[in-house]
Amino acid sequence: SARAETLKIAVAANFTNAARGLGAQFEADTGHNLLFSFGSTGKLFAQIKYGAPFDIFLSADMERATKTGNERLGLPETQMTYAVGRLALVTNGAKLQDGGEILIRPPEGKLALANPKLAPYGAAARDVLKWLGVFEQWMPFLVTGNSVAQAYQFVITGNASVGFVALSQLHDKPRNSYWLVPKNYHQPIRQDAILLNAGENSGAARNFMKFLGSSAARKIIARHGYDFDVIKQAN
Amino acid sequence: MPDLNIQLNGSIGNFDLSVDLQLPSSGVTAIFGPSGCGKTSLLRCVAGLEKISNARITLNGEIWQSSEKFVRPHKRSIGFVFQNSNLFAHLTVRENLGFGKKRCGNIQTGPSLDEITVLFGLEKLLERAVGRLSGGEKQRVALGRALLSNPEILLLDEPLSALDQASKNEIIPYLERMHRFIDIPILHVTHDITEVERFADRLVLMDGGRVVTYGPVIDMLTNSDLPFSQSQGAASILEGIIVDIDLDQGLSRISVDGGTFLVTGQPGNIGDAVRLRISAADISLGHEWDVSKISILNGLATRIIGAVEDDTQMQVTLALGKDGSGAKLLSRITRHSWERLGLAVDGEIFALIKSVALADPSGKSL
Amino acid sequence: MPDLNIQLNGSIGNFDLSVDLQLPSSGVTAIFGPSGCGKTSLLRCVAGLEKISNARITLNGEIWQSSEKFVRPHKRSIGFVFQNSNLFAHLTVRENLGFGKKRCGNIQTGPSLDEITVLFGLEKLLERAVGRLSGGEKQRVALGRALLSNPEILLLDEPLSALDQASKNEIIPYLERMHRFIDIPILHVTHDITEVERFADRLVLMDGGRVVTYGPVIDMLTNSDLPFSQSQGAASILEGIIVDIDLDQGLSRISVDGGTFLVTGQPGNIGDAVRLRISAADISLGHEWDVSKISILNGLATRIIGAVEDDTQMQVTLALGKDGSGAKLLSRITRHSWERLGLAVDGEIFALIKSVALADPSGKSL
Amino acid sequence: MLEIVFLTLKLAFVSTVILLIFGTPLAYWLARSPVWWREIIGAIVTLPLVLPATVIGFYLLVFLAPNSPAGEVLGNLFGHPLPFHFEGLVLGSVIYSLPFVVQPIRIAFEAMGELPLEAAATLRSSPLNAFFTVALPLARSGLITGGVLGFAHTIGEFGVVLMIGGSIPGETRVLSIAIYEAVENLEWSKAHIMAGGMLGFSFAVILLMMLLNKTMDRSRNA
Amino acid sequence: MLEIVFLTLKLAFVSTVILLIFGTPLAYWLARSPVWWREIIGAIVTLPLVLPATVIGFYLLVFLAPNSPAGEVLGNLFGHPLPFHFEGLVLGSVIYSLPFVVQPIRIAFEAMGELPLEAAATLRSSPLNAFFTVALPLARSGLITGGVLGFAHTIGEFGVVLMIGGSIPGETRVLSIAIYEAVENLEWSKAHIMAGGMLGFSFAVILLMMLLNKTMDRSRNA
Ligand SMILES: Nc1ncnc2c1ncn2[C@@H]1O[C@H](COP(=O)(O)OP(=O)(O)OP(=O)(O)O)[C@@H](O)[C@H]1O
Ligand SMILES: Nc1ncnc2c1ncn2[C@@H]1O[C@H](COP(=O)(O)OP(=O)(O)OP(=O)(O)O)[C@@H](O)[C@H]1O
Ligand SMILES: [Mg+2]
Ligand SMILES: [Mg+2]
Repeated sequence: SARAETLKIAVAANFTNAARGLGAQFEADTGHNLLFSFGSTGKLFAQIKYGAPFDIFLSADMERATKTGNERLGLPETQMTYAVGRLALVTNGAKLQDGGEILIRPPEGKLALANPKLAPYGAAARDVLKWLGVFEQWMPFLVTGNSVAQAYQFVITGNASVGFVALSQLHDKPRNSYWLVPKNYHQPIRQDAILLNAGENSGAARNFMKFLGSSAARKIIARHGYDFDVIKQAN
Repeated sequence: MPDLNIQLNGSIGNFDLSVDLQLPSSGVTAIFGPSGCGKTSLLRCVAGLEKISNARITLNGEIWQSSEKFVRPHKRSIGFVFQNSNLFAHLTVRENLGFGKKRCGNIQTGPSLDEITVLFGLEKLLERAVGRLSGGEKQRVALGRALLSNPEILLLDEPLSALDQASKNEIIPYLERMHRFIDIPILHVTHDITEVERFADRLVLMDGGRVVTYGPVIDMLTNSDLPFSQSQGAASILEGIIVDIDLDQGLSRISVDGGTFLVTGQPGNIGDAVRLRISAADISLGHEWDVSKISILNGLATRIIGAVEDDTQMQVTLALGKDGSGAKLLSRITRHSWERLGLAVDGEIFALIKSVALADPSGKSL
Repeated sequence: MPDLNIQLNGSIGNFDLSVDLQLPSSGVTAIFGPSGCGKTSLLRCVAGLEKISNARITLNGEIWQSSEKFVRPHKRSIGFVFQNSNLFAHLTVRENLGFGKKRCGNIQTGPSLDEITVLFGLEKLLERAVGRLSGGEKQRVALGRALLSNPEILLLDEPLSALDQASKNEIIPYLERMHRFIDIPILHVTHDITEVERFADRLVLMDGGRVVTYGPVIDMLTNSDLPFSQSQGAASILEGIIVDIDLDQGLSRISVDGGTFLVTGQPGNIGDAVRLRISAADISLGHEWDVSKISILNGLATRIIGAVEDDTQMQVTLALGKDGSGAKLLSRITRHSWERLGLAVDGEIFALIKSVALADPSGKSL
Repeated sequence: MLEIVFLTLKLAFVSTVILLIFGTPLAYWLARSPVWWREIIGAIVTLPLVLPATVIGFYLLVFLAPNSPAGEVLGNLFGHPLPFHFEGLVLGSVIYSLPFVVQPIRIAFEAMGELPLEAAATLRSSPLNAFFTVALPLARSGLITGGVLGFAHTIGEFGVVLMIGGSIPGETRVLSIAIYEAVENLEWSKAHIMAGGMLGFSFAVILLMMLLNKTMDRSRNA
Repeated sequence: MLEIVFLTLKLAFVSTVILLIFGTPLAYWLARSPVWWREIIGAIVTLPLVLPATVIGFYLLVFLAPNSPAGEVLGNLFGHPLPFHFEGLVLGSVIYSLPFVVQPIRIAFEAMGELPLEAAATLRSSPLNAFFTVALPLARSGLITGGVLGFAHTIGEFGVVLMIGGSIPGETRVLSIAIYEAVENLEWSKAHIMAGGMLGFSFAVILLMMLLNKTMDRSRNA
């Protein structure tokens, strides 16, 4: 298809930077034009349900993408995991001696995390605390943000002493300034994409879905702090 | 045919108003009565600003209010001067004056803005914000604004109360001329009986929301049943015609029913109808009158047709002419004099009145 | 020693005010002048509501304003009646009346709320919202509120302009009594010269922001340089003492400097000082006077001490007593009579005045 | 960037104008109507405030969805569904800012009282004419304050706008969303610049309006 | 749930009271001060509006952080840092709702004019006394409207509150955050219930205040 198309893509906020990287590459490759709308996954889902003109939905989790398919808002057969998020622990300056050791110690200051109900990173962070057996101990010290972004802001502004954030937020930070939480501490944070009804007949949209699974795209995605170890390939 | 009909029966808040007036569609009707008797309420009903349920108001056959109909205020051709001026705070004096003028259609019969400006001495105030006017200045602007709106009826709620005598003396004759030329009815609320005497044709006397009585000023003032004739300020009003003017002496001769008066000044031209106001306290009674011995220029033969004893004074009603067929006069003398002079009803007596006492305070008209 | 000092030199907006007054710390000072001449501005400066840069105001030695000092309005013991009432819209009549009373300390010398309520006829209005009062009712509440605040000086800006004569006749004598008992100075702006004549001790005549002249009312009214004596309403004020009362005839004899007057009514008790107002137009002149022939009870021997020709009238100044040493009287007669009677300055003549014309319109006091 | 600024200003101006056009008669009615349910309408106008902006946005989204009755009508009227279009943003902003515009104007109308309107009526000014020539000028302070509050709130609001607009570049992505996203995305220097510019510009506009109000003031001490 | 409702009401009441306590003198000053920079303050008060709520929240977070100068002072004052505590929510709500409270009150004070205060002064009422006994009652409409707007806006606001509060159950998790969460989390029936309850309650409160205002109204036609 030679004709340049404009695609509207709804993207989970945590994937903002990676999406921009992907978009630049895709636009350069194909000449199509991408319009990203960033937002929380819940908001994006509601918008899609009530008629938002998006062609593709890059969810921050698996459920909302599945739900999109189930409710016939998108094409279930196109659902794919485009990235797996990695959780990281940061502090507001204090050195992280030995990984999650700071979590075992008696709590000091606030622990920031994303709202477990709204953001998969929040749910994962809670898993970690439970896995370490310190959830009860930290309970009174938890502050939750809307999103991982807010959790990170709590820490950066010095209001929380430690916080769970997405690795993607730290991709330009030195490796020793955070603790990358081992994958087995929490359920995998699978981020699924799905082609929406509006994009069904768009060659560019199908192209982009294909591109999302390409190794070129994966390289970019990886560079922004995401993994690929459990990829459910769409057929 | 009475052309202004006002029938009101109802209440405003918990103030009961009960009015039934038939007035001619020209001339000045003074509305007089104690504070809180309903004068303002009456005007507001006529203007349509207050809507009493049971009311009928017609002007020149046009129904303004009836059981079926209520003409809204802006559809009534009224000029209203509020008791508190009620100028538009966001407009200058000029814009306030022009507000009604602009909206009264193309009719060019009314006074011009320039005329009103000069008459009311507003030349220097035209561009002023109305918040910076003195009390009297506000009142003058409000009156000017109403006059400029070319009304079919003027409703004036104490329009001159904040004005000095000199301003009043400028404005009253103008209103008088105006209502004679344009020939519209004027309802004029005032507390000043001299304004009534000088300026009104009819008088409505109100109390407690009702009309006590109403009629021609002349009859009302001399009617011994009404408080006016009983008061120390009682006066009679005579209507006469100028029959002679002595410019040199500055005296005019005015013929009334049953006699002739010499008054100072020149109240008009020969043949003009004028009004004489004679305070009862200004009329002395005497058995003889010699104009060479005393500065009293008027000594009229009268017959005593009534006398009411009021405490230690006598309120004497006189009729001009030896036969007592002429106009009526009120005189007020002490009982002491009444007795000493041996006066009695039906007796003849000279009514002695100074010419100067007959001059109009404005010095312009009578 | 003059106890109220008002020196003002400056401007309000672009209105220039230039006043220099020394007044005693008691008695009524009437402020008189055309609309917009600065009467309200003067009162506002005294109250401290307007702050003119170059001013000095002292009351009883206390400095209210000087180049170094400015006492804020609420620290000045004033009672101010605004020209527009200016009641508190959020309070009832009772609360308005009580507002000042509450704040004037524990001094119980002033009138009580009940007293004021009765005097001003406010009994039925006490619980009313002030937005629902008539114009005159508002003015009465405002005056009552000021009187209740127990002031050291009363500043009254046309406090009676919206009131009928009957209400005025109730209120003025009260103010008169009050200022005599409490002995505070009153500055009273009015356009009504009869109010001045009845009620004021001193008169300040203003025009264009300046004091034209000021002085005792009696002198001012008869001063032939001032407009009062020239006007048709000119009058003289005489001060006298009641020397005899004839209850039966209802006449009182009042002795003034150079003569005695018979007046109707009982203005007070024997020995009381009273004031007589005699309108110039009410004084006739005659070469003879026979009380048995005419109802004029007062014929006083006088000497003509001045005469001003005013158009076709003569403004004659008389002095009581054959030698012309007594109190002064103004008479206004036609030039015609002046000539016919062959009058001239320094001649002797009877001044003829009806007793009834000498009665006070209020019927209460002179 | 320029596009975003332009869109933002367009939204703010259009919304403010619409708010004033609809809010002023509503305020006038609220200030003067004698009907008993007047205060109920007054309370309803204020009510959108108590819901979080995104929630309002969500309900608007539901209400205006293409397959809803209202959505169908409005969609036909405008030729496209309102959500995710500029017109939808305007609608959302107007509903959410309405109380801030209506209430100050209402107070100004109430403070004015009946008297000026009575004077106008006696001078042959119809109620409509008096509304424009007397009531509006006398309520100027309220109108300007209402306009300023509506303008500022529309500029700053992002919850409703984000929900109903979807942050589509060039169509519904306004400055407040851009700043929000920049902050969320940790692009703080970008956020500072945008916030600073917005503050500076708005400050100038607001100050200008308020000074304008004062210089037009004739009625002090009236 | 009850805890959340209670916290929300506490926040709304406390904020409204504080807004009225600080906003009223500020409005009085803005309405009457003769200084030239008065309008600048007026504009600054309005300015927080033009920033998205979360952005305001973010800047407040920076400003109040325990290691910032202001944060240190306030932290010592209250015994703990303000963010993530109830007091922080109050501060954020107050700053963000201030213009809605100040402006209606200011208009009411301006409409009142100088005359009633002059009358009060001639009756020995000091400026402070006149403020309480004359100015406040006469500006009642403005105060109630300001209070209602402040109350409603505090209840509905969640951007600032979420940012500075951290949604801690029992401490800073208010109803608006809960509704927002429910909507985002697709728990729509839960959202409907909460939103409905909030609307109903607020409607009652607002209507009550407005009816109260009218029944206290003596000054119509004054
Ligand atoms: N704030 C102001 N700025 C400019 N001029 C003013 C201001 N206030 C009053 N004036 C003017 O000052 C003059 C004096 O006003 P003032 O109110 O003192 O008059 P007044 O003697 O009380 O008149 P009236 O008898 O009509 O009440 C008037 O011409 C008025 O227009
Ligand atoms: N809205 C209202 N509700 C109840 N009573 C009212 C209302 N308006 C006026 N009144 C009362 O009605 C009576 C008549 O008022 P109105 O203003 O007509 O008197 P007025 O004759 O003009 O008196 P004034 O000479 O003092 O102006 C007064 O006693 C007043 O208190
Ligand atoms: Mg009246
Ligand atoms: Mg004045």
